[in-house]
Amino acid sequence: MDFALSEEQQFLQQTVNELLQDQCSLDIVRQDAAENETKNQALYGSLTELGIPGTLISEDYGGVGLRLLDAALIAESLGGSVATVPYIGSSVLAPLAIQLAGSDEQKDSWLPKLASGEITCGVALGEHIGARDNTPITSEGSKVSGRAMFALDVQDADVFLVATVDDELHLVEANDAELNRLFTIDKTRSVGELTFDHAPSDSLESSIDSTSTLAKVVDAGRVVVAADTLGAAQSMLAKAVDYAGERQQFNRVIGSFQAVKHMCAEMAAELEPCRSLVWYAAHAYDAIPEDARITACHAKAHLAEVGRFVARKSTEVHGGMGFTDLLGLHYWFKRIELNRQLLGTPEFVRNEAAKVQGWI
Amino acid sequence: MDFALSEEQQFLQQTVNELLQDQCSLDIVRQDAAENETKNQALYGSLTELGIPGTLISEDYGGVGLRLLDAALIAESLGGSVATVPYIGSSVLAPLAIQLAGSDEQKDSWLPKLASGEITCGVALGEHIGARDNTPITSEGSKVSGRAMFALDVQDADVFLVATVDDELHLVEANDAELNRLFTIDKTRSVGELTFDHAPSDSLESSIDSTSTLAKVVDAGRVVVAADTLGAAQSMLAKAVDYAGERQQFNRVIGSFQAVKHMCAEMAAELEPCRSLVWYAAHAYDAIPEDARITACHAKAHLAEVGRFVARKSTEVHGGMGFTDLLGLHYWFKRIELNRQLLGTPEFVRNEAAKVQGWI
Amino acid sequence: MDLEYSSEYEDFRNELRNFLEENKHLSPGAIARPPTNREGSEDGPNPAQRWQQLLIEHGYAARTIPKEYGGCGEAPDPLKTHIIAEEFAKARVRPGHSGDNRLVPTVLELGTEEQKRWLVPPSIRGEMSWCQGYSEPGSGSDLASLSTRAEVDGDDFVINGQKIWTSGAQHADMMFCLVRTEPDAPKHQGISYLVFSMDTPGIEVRPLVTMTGDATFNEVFFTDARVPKNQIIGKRGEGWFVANNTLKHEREGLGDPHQAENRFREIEELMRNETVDGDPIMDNPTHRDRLLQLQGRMLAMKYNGMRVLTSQRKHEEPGLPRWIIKLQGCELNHQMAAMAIDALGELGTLYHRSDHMRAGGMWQQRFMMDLGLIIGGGTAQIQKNMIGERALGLPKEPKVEVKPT
Amino acid sequence: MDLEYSSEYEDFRNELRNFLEENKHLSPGAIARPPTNREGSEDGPNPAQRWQQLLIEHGYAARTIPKEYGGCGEAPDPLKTHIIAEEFAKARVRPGHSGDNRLVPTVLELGTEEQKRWLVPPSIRGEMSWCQGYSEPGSGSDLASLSTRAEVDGDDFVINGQKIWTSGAQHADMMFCLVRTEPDAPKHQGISYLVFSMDTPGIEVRPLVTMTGDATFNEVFFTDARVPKNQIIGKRGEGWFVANNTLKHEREGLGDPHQAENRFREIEELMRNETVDGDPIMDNPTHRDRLLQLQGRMLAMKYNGMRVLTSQRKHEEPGLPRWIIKLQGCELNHQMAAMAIDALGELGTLYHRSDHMRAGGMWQQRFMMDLGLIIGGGTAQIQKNMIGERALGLPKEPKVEVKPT
Repeated sequence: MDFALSEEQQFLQQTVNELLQDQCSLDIVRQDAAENETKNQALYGSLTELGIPGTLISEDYGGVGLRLLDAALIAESLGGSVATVPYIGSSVLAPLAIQLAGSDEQKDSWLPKLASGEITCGVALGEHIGARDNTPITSEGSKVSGRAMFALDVQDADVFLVATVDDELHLVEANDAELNRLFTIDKTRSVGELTFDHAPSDSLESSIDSTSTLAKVVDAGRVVVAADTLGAAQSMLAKAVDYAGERQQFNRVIGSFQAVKHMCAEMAAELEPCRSLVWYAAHAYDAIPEDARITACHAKAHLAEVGRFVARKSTEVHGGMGFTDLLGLHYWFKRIELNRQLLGTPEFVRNEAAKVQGWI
Repeated sequence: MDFALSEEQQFLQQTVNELLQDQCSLDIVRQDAAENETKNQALYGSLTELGIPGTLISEDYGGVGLRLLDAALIAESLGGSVATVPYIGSSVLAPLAIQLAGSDEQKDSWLPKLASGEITCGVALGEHIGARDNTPITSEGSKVSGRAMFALDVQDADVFLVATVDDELHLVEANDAELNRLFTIDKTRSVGELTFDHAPSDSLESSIDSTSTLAKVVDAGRVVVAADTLGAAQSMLAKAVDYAGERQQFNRVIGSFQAVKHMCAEMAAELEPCRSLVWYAAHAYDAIPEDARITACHAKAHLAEVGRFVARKSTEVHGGMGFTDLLGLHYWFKRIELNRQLLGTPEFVRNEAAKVQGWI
Repeated sequence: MDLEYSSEYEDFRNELRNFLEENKHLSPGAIARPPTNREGSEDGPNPAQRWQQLLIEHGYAARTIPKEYGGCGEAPDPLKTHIIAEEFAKARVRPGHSGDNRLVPTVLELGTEEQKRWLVPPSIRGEMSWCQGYSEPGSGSDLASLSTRAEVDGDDFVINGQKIWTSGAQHADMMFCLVRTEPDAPKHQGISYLVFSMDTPGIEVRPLVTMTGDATFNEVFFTDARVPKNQIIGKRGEGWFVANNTLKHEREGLGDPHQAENRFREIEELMRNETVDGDPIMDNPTHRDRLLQLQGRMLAMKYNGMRVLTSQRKHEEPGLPRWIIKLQGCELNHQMAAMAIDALGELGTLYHRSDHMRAGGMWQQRFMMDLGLIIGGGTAQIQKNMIGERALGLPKEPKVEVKPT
Repeated sequence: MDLEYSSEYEDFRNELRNFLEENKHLSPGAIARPPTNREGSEDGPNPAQRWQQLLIEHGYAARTIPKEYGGCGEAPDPLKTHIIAEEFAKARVRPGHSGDNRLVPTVLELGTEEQKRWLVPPSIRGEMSWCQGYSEPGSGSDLASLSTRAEVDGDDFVINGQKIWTSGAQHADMMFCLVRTEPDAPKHQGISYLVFSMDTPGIEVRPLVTMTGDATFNEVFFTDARVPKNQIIGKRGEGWFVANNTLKHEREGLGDPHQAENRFREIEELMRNETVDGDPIMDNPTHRDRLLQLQGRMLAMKYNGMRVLTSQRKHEEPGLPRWIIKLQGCELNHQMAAMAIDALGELGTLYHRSDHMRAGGMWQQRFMMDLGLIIGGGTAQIQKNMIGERALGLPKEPKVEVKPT
């Protein structure tokens, strides 16, 4: 019984953190945001050198062959630094989908390029999560049509993975789709609207049950989004504690006032158990099938709630400064807020957890 | 435009409060509670001298002919002193029902006796609110059968008002019903289980639309229960502020600590607008029909939530002392908790507000 | 309890409605901000100023300001004030203003006769607009610790230092400002209240971008800015007490219950119209129950506002019902924005004029702006201190007067 | 990350299961409280004591207490401790105890050899039971301000004063108690830690009824109660530091995540079985979403508990994950009780063995008891101070040493 990170995992996270500290400073984030740049080439290059895009891809295809917990730790670090690189779609959802449901030929043709960072993949699962302004994505032979909203990691993507109304998964070359970038409060990640008009597609067909493949991919996405929020919220807590220990008002550092101290304590008390929830959900994804789905839902929903709480309280601890652009605190605030809405809002995801447990 | 109590209303509330201060001390409540006494004869006698049981009964029948806002002010005072007397059922719901739906003969035979305090009336509306362990109350000719749960003001009641599954209202003499008192955490009010086995009944038939009569009675009940919670919560806030201003720890009165001060401030901030909500709902009942139902629902639901919040926070401000029987704080805590569940839980009542607004 | 208006007020309301019907084509658009001189040409009053003048003539703006200073000289009547606000809002017509609702009352109460004649008439005519120089980077909650200095040199104060959170500084003609004139006095007694032109040499305004991405606030830097000594309101060292007068007027504007009711209606509409998988959000019971909880709070605050209005009309101190408005009102607004975003889901995160964005990104903007308002004008924590101490009578924290090392 | 148990632990678990299967008929019933001497006859060990003895022999109780003091003398192994707790709970068999989990570790760490031999063996055999005399009416959160005095008279301390919140005082054989022995020393340095029999003349125990209606606590009054001077643990004036050792052990018991998971399952069952108008509560989407929110919190705390256990096994300081357990765990339990009551509606208020009461009134009792636990053993406010100061490193409040007037 060892509910803790391995030495390798600690080393992995430390390595990524050090890299981010160097190459993803607030100044860099700020500049990327000003330019609507969500794929910082230098940073993405360095992460690629570490093998990050291939984290979940089998060694047979040039990846590192790690598990979802490792991917979650990376997501936590990326969230902690509000990193302006593709990850959740291109390096988690797409590789998992192709490995779960792709033919050997499809694996051969896509995975090595994804692992090496040569290509990135945008991912559109809106059909499965709850459609808003979508037009149903349908397939006919090897063509897909329709409009998918809120595809992830779309900027400069070479290929798109898209779910159809029948829960099929298709790969469409970027040239065959029309991309309209959507701009959200979070300027550190890219989302977009994809329109397909009889676009030639490569269908992932080897899956026995496409519905459960899709569900499994979504589970992974939810855990990793939760991990991203965990990292971002942890950074906001750390910044609040630092600020409360430095800023003076009424001849005292404000952290000595109970009102401020208790806000920090409440953030920590809410957030700390979330780490264990994310770890467990990520571990369960690979190792404890009977808990995988329900803990993925809870990780996503609970981190969304706690994340919003921490984002707000940290801003309040910073007072007026937290509301300005000067400290850049809002980049974390907004990333947490986007994460909340991605891959299912808390109410939606909890409802799914109820279904999984047979409550409805 | 005058959203305030009239001088008469202020005088009424002051008179009732002074009476309660005298005749409903904590010692008296404690003794009544020990004896499961929920109709303190001396106190009830004094309230009767003031005309309280006839507040809502027309002067034609020996009552005072006031309106629901006046009844709510009285309920607020009774809640504030956790008074061990029948009120909501016997002096609000029953007189309103008889006046709304009774024949002249029925009014003649019941209202003067209710107004003078000669008799009290238990009220069972469970069929309308959400049945739990009930057995449906049915009527056949002038007989009713079935089991009604959580009838109010049952102790020593002379007659019971009961709703049937068809939303009819019937009066049944106490001798013709079987009463089983139920004991709740709140020892200051009586509730009970009533069983009828072809019990002779006097049906209130003059109402044009029995369903809307019943709904109107329930509206009044909800406003008055909300007012009771308002009074009880206001007392708990006042006690917390007093205690925080006296109790010393770490060489300071605890009210000078932000943690304690802010708990008091949060209670006040939550509770103060509730007073206006209760006033408005009570006034709307008589004067603004289009707002009556929705504000009754919101008064009931919102006071239930704020009441529980204040009950908890006041207990916390009192520390260990709040948890003991020594200060008797728990009488208020428990009264608020019973009120929360009476005449519809917050979730149920809010759902009704949604229906009223055509949202579902 | 009588929620009808007496005939005096009904008549007043009807007159106002008629006035609006006849004249609203003259209104320069429903902008809340007082018009400034800079909006017009130099050849005479601009449309906003002409509109303001018309409103003053009819008693719909600057109502209670004495005639000798350009106002209508009516007795204060909160109910009429309320009716004016209500009817202008209903008709979606730009309301009038009273110059600056912080500065003008302060000058009228504490200024010299000369100052009143200098400052009040152009302010209420919209020819002199104001910004407030209170907060500094080092003094937010502890405003009295401000360190911008004004030293006497001949007939002038010479100002050096920095202000922050100065909304409208880029447009304003004038600033009212707190400066430290007696550095050796206890902190509350060393402050003076000055008024001066924003064109004074040595003043630099830099926009302050917030998390919303807008620059509604500014930083203002002073380098040897010279202000004549007679531009002080009140006496030297009494600025803190003068300023408290201003703060009192400012706080009353926040947490307006009408705004909350309008927002609530907007969310209701949103939840009827927006769908997930084809079903209106309103059909989702979890979202619906959350909306209902907000409705309960909103109604309580609305009626609380009616209670405050009634007290004011009777010249009674409203007490707690007013003390809690800023804390509860700002929180309610923030919660409503959060609810709207959650109802919109991913669509609720769209911004920067993105396609598919709803209501111009208003909810996202409000969600952030409201958090700013929870913090600004006295943080929620300071509000709770005030409610605890001033309204409930709990003791202050023991003072720590040791200077930090 | 490996949630499997190694073969050593699987073997240990299997042995324990076999033991329980074979011997559980000897268990005197699943009562959590350590058995006391007074439960038995005077003719030898009572069934509870015999059961405890059997558990000690097999290494399932008093595991880490040295053999010379009657324990098993095993090395500490949090995983085995965890497995023991888990298996006894599953089998619904009364677990063993370690005497008193506050007093015994304290004596072992800080007592003299003579004290260890006197106190530890009978405590772990269940022949000497304990109550704790710390809190006083005037000193709750500020425990160190306690004023019960012990003055030296010959070979004795003479105790006068009052304790409160003394759970089990009516049954206990002994008390460990904080008294002020040096009234002129600074408050933390004037306290001593004494142990003495509850039969000592001059001790009066009065039951303290709480809001639940039960008297699980007591007040204890001392009037010239004489305790031999050698019944002090640690030195005179060092009692505060001795007591902190005890508090550390006490706190670990609160907010147990297994309890939360059991409660959650009970509510789930309740919501499937109870109906309103014939429909299961579980079908009500608002209640269901609330249950799901609690499930998310419960799971987070459960896994947090696994993380703490892992740290302990590795002899690492768990840090924040442990600091937050009392605050979050007690709150979660309270929220779950509140949810159960709301699901039951009016039925959830029944009490005092009323007809129609569900689960013996357990939820109502818990709802109140949990609020007591949020307050007791360090209020939520004190917990937040500790998390802020000790775990996050924020500074303490400036001390106010002025005596109140």
